[in-house]
Amino acid sequence: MTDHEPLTLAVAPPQAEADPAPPVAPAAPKPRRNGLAGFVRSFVRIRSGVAGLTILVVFGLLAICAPLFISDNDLDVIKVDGPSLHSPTGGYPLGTDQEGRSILLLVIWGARSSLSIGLMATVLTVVLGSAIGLVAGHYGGWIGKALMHLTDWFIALPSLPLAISLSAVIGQGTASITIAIAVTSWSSTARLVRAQTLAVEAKPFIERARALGAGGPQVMLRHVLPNVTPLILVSSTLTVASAILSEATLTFLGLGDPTGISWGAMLNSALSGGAVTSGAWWYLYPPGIAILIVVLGFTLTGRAVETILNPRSVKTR
Amino acid sequence: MPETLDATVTGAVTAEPAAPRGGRRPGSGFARYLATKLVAAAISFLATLVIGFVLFSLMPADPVQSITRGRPTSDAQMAQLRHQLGLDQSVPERFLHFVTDTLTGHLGTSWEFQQPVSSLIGDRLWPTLLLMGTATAISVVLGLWLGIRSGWRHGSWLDRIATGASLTLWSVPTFWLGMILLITFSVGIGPIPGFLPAGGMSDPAITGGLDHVLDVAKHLVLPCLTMVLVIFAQYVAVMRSSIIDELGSPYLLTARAKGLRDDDVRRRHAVPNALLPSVTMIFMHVGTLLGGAITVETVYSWPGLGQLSYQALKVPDLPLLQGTFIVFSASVILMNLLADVIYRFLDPRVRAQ
Amino acid sequence: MTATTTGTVTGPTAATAPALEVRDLHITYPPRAGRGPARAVDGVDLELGRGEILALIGESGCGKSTLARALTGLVKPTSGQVLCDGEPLRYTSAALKAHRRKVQFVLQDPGGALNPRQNVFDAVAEGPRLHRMRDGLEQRVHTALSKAGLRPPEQFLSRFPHEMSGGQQQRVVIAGALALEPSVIVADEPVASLDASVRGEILKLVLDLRRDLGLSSLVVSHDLGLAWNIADRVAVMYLGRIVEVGTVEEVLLAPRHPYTKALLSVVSAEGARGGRPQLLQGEPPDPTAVPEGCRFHPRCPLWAGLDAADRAEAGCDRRTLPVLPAQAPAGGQAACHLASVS
Amino acid sequence: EDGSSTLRMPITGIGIDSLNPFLAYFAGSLDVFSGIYPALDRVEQDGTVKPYLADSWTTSSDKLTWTFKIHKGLKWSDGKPITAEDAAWTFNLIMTNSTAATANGSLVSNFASVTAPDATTLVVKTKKPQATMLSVSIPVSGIPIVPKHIWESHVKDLKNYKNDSFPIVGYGPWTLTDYKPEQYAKFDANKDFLLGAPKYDHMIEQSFKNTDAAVAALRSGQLDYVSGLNPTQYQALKGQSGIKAYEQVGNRWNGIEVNGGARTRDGKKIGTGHPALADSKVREALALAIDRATIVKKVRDGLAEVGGSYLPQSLPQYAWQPSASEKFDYDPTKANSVLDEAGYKKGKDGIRVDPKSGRKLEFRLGIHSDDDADAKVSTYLSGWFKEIGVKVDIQSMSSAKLNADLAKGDWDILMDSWSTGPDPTYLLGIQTCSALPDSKGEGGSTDSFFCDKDYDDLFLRQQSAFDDKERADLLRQMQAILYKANENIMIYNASGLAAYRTDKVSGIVSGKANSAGAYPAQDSFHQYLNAAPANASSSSSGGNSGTVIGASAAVVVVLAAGGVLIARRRSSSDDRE
Amino acid sequence: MNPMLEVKDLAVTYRGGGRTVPAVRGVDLTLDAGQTLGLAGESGSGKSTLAMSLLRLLPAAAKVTGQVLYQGEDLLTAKWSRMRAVRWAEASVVFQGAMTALNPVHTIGDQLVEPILLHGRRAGEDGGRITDKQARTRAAELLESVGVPARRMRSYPHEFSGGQRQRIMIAMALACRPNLIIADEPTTALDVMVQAQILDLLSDLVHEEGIGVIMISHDLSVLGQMCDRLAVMYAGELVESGPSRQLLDDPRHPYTRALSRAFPTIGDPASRRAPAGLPGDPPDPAALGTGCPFAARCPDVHEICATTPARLVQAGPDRLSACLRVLPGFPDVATAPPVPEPSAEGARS
Ligand SMILES: Nc1ncnc2c1ncn2[C@@H]1O[C@H](COP(=O)(O)OP(=O)(O)OP(=O)(O)O)[C@@H](O)[C@H]1O
Ligand SMILES: Nc1ncnc2c1ncn2[C@@H]1O[C@H](COP(=O)(O)OP(=O)(O)OP(=O)(O)O)[C@@H](O)[C@H]1O
Ligand SMILES: [Mg+2]
Ligand SMILES: [Mg+2]
Repeated sequence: MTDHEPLTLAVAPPQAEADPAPPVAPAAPKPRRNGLAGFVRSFVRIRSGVAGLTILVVFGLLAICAPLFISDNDLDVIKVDGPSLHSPTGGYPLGTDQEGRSILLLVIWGARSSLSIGLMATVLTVVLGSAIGLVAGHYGGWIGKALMHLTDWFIALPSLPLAISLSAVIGQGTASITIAIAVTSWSSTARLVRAQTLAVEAKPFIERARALGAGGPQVMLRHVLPNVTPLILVSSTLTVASAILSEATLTFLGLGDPTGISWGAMLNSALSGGAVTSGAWWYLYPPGIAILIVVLGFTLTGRAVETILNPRSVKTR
Repeated sequence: MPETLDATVTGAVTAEPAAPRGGRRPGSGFARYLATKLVAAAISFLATLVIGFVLFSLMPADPVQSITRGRPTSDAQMAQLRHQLGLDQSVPERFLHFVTDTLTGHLGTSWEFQQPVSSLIGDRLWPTLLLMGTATAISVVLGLWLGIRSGWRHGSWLDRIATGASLTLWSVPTFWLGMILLITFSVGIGPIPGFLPAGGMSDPAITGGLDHVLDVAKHLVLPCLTMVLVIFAQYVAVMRSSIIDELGSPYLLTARAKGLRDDDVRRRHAVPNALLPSVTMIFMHVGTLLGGAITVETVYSWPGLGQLSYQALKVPDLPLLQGTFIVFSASVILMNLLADVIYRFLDPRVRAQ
Repeated sequence: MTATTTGTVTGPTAATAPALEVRDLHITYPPRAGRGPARAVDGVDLELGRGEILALIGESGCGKSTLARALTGLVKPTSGQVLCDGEPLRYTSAALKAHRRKVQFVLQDPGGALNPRQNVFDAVAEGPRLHRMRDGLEQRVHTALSKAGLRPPEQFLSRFPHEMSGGQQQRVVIAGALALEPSVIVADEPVASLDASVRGEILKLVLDLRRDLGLSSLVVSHDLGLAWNIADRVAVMYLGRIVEVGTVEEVLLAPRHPYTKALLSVVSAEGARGGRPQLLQGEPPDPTAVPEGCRFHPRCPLWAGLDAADRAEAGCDRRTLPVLPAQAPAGGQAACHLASVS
Repeated sequence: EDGSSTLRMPITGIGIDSLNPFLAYFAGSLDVFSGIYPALDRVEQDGTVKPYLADSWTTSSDKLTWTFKIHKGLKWSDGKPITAEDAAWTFNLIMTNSTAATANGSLVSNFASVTAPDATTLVVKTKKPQATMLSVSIPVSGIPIVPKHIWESHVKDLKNYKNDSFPIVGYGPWTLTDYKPEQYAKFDANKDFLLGAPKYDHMIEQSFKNTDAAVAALRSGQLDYVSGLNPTQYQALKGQSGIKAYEQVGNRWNGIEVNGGARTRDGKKIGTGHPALADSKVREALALAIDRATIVKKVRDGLAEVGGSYLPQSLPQYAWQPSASEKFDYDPTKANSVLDEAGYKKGKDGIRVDPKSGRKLEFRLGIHSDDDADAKVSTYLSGWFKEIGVKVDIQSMSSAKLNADLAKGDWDILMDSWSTGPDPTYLLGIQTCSALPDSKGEGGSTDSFFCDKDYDDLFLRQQSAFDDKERADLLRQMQAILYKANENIMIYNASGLAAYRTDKVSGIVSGKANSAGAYPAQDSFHQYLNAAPANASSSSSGGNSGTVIGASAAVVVVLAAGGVLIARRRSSSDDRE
Repeated sequence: MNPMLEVKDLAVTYRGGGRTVPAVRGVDLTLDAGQTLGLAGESGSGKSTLAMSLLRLLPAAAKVTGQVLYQGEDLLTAKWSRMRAVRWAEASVVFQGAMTALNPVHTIGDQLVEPILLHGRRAGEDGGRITDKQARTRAAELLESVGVPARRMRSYPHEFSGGQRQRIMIAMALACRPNLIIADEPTTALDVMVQAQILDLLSDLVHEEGIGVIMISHDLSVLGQMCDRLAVMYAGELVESGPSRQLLDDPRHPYTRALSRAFPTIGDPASRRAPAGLPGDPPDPAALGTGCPFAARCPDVHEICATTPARLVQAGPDRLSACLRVLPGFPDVATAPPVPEPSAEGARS
């Protein structure tokens, strides 16, 4: 969460409004090598990106297909009959939890909620952040100013405490965690989009569009948005990464759905159940490593996409 | 007047690079700049007070129930407690008290601890500052150093290792890393015994000067390590990309053409420029760290603010929560302010507003 | 209407009102960053006749672009009027939109003027789409592209800006303007960012458009050679004012204003082959601090050469010059107290 | 400090909220007070009352006047004598000052007056006979007696008084010499203690925010004793040499509460409880559907007793067990048939429908978000209830929200757990009708809106039952009523789990283990008093290894600096760009 | 007598992003001390690449072959330490964009002093290391000499106008009294009048001090004002060179002709209402065929141009041109006499 601010894309100095230099690397002529095909070709050349995407595809498939090979009988505590907190064996490649459920199956099932919360939170964040950033950047005047101040102010709110308080207010559970994550993280997306919008709006082609007779909404939708979209895309992959981490953190702190199966919840019950003391490493490592890998997957993918879309900034982070 | 015109004019303003004119010293207009920033910070702070209050008022809480649970308590006692906590006041009344109290430095009385929130926060502030300060200092130094090195030679093995390591560490949930480190170094794995303390800030049995300092240092190792591992990645990333941004700058070519050695080009020319955005980023980030210590402090029983606020949440102890929330927000706002000021101080290009 | 057009002009010149006209135009930008308000355009009367090519020449920062933007309705004048076909321009969305169909703007940097995410077809079709001219859109785009010299058009339709050279990009921008079938084109430094070898081709296009479509053009530039290349009339601008205006031959071959003279001496091959150019000292002037009297006097070589008595008599540092009228008499006109002295 | 012995343990529970005994609520604070402030008497594990400050006591024939004889010659830690006046002053303060009553007001609510006619005599007059007088001032759960001469001057700002000038003037086995919030509390032994000197010279309670860290510290020798273990930790420590992990009979019940009809004291219905739960048949079916043994096995790893009576087995003198015929054992078939007979038909989706209200048997099940056991147990419950055609929607909430909902009656089923000290009056009291909220729906301390005339009669009678056997009998009858009502369905009584280092400490555990191997519930006052160093070899190694760490850190820094320098050198000799 | 700078068969290839760009393809040049050489050509023709390769300032992605002989010493194979000693002390650079070529966070005084201190031995007259104070004094002198008041030593680059910055850049280039200045489009992006001022200043200074200059521009008229000799580049090769006057008045290569016509002579009726341009687009350096690279745009292209490589040949006294038409036997190129060694192009005028 807070110590996991999303890895920022562009190093934007603080006062974007009165900056001597344009805050974000302008979307300089991009080598859009023949659209999608070219994009794919560039992407496969970046090894870390391919690795990241592979991770995502594997986890995505596992999450989607999980119901095909995991049944209620494997997860419902009153139906399973495995040994309690047993170290890995043939039947249970990653051992079992206190209730005798297979950790492997739990990790796979946990991917469903961890990924879906991460994605949902990201969608919310990105939609909210982009809309506000776009409007704040496009309209000068008091609307823009007000939105900008709102954004800056939200950035100044301590996100983890705020998220904790929010989910306590809204009530516990996945929905509230999702909302809490979105509410605390839209502001950085908004700031990014706003800066980029300003950069794009300063371009001559915007003036040309106006000279051709375009109004505000047309400029925004036809010119600004398409030019800001790649950045939004990149930033959203990184947002997913931090949203997944946030989800784990909040759930770990006991704000999630304690009866649900997610990686954060698994770690929560592993830790509160004394897995550390009893040396039940098979309970502790898999969910943590799963988080690590998926977050890494999103980050690597995001970086690769960014490298392609904005080759000037080989910001490999 | 149609908005298109308006927008065009302002658009042109932003588009136009600063027309250099006259020898404006960076100091001039500073007072005004500072004043506007201070006002903005103050407004943010007030807004934070409001949001904090509203948010926490919305929280479903009958603290009396929670506090007295499990203890023989009569109705009268509960009513007394409610009165004592100010729960019998109306919301506007409470808000008024809250704002005036906050502005006069009183943060109210904790429901749970029956003590002034400010003194509770004061008690916990230093441990948090110690932890955060040490961790930030180490991560900044390490992160900047690595970031500069790997950005300057991006694609080199050092860069790949640094980037890979920092990305991986960034992807690790802090609390999990904390537990893993705790198991490894405190509980011990296999035949190797743990040798670092499992929690707390000092061993109360050890007293006296140097021993105590060393003992605190020893307790600091694990939480600090955890924080450093997770946060230094961001500094590496920021610094690295700033350096890379600067790499193509013509002034570096000038420096090279002057016959400067590579090291000097980096040190004297690239780094000062690349530091500008990084420093402000780091300041802003440090502000958020205070509130982010919750997990580490929880895992390592570090007697700091993060833990205090987490504990307050469980009751929930609204005055205390509000208090910590205010402190966290204030730290971010303060750091942002500092970042603004320092940025202006560092970058001669920043114009008077 | 006195804009004399020479024999090569084939376009219609019979209409009574000029295609585009500004009257006593003032544009002041709001103050910013510790500086006062910028009087970018400070009293300009100018007209662009039908089928005329007018070159607006001046140093950086003298207000050329601002004037050009005002003509297309992109900037609202602080005072004064912009007239199109004799009608004052009103600043309502609808009126502006209608105006922009008639008066099209071509920007300096063709690379930047094209949205990197739009292909040629979309870039050219944008104008017609905005003006809801959907019928025969494709045909319209094809025609515009061929008129702009991108032939055959099909070959270019699906290209993106980065896949074209600067010259081609500028042609696409021009095609985008032509697609609206305007009667006037205002081009702000249309060749400044192009390679020397490509310049001529674009300038030719401007001449061709006048010949074939009767388009009037206002071409903004800092290059007097460009005026010689294509323009009928030339207006020299200094610090928000027109300081000299007349036909190209009048102004360039017999300049009256010391500023025009200095400009002529430093640009183009003249300076390269001739002797020492007449250098003006100091930086380009600052519209936030317009000098008293004649705004050129602090840099004026004539003024500098005068002794105190002559100065007192000439009064360049005191006496304000009147705004040059839009209708310049034959032989051109210069705003200079000392014009007769030279 | 050399040669002195120190007993080290974690601070109990979630910590110390305040050192002011009039205000503090947390178990950690009560623990501290029991060590540093005296009480009138004390209760041993077996429930027997023994003298402490008071050597003896007598009751008047109308049972309204109690006379305590205070031990002569005792001195506060600052040398001032301890007299009956100190006790009288303390009680009077609580009775008259509402701030002072914050923590313990209810214990003296029946007191009419307290006086100290002379230095060794304390006279307490009650409004009504009070059988529980001897648990009013006992260590840990009773009222600590404070030195009047110290506290007199703090009455005015009692609310803000932190009581933090060390060493704190008091009397007990220990003297509090230092305290850092959230860090530690340090004690010195009182070698002249009335009940025998502690065997240790010092005691340190240290704050640990999670038991895993505390367990790690126990293992590495930083702590001598840890309590509040969870079953996994217990099992892990059990096999370890040098450590003794033990089980003690739990004084806490875990179960569910069922909203059988929330109402005010004057009978007005409040809240949003499901109407079907007012039907005792439904509640009976729920009770029958819970497989308590499985939960004990799976959730508590067998370290609990199957729940039954309302009072836990740690109070054997009062505990009650249902007879075989009364017992609601796990029997899903029976549960189903109970519901079938009562007319609750299963719908297409397998969920039963309440014939009266037409609503499905879908209940909210509120659980404590911070309680790991709640989450686990609730998933089992949800599974079993489904088998009898009852659906539950598990809602995880903060304790605060849960309690707030509870008070308003906005709930169907809640998971809950209660513990009790040696005197169960309060725990039983929350089930009386007078604990219901007032007519405005406010106040009240009810737990499940249980209200029963017979129960209330019994409750009144036991309050003035001075005969232990008679009182125990009354209490058992009350528990039987509660059991049948099924509004508080007990699931298990978790054993208390703790461990100590046998190589460092002995005497922590007293009493005999029962047949299941569980010791009687331990009480911290006696535990810390009885604890003794196991042998003389215990020494602190902290300072030593601190230096080692410091030294190695220095080495690392030097090495790193060297490495940087070398890298420098190399890069400068290589002058490529 | 050895020329001060002799470039032999210099080729630069950029690699990266999966393609290789031959930016400079076999260029020979000579420059005598005190001479000014203008290098013209359109954007992307390799002018900057050529200039930067002389001091090995190109990024690592650029592969440089050939020889750069500075006073007989091959700089391309010299040790880096030697290279650094040559830089600025012997040859300094005025960059394309002075706006960004100055470090924004250091005062211009510091930036001026830096090379003076670095190459102190040369700058200090008495042969000893020069002191900080001496360096500052020299920097102040330099500033004054380019018309920037010395009191502004402590100002930052952004506080100057574009013209002033370019002047400062020139002062900096003169700091160590170099023998050679490479000026890469020193006046592009400046206003006409300022441009004239700068060129004036620069030519005064180099003539005073007898410094050799390589000046790059895409504007032939600018070069004509400044330079003794001109060389024109097209697609990474030299296509014509010769004394500037002759080259401007009588171009021997159709590309040069097109370039010089792009800047009309005011008053010349031939160019009135007749802008001259060159149809077609600049070639892609990564996709060049065997023939003359200009063939595709050449107004008098001949069929053999597409297949026969065009090399620089003598095209009059002291002049070289890479147009096949200047060959005596054209169009029978195959039978033409062997092409004279381009290095025979004596730079003596
Ligand atoms: N949006 C604006 N706000 C404030 N001042 C402006 C704005 N746009 C231009 N100016 C100022 O107005 C003056 C005239 O600007 P304009 O762009 O019209 O000049 P120009 O002659 O086109 O110059 P150039 O040749 O550099 O394009 C300049 O000094 C400029 O700094
Ligand atoms: N770092 C680089 N990597 C790859 N290709 C490059 C690089 N720098 C330049 N090029 C290519 O090399 C060719 C020559 O570039 P160069 O900068 O030398 O041209 P130029 O003549 O200076 O042009 P301009 O007038 O625009 O400055 C161009 O095609 C350019 O795209
Ligand atoms: Mg302009
Ligand atoms: Mg170049």
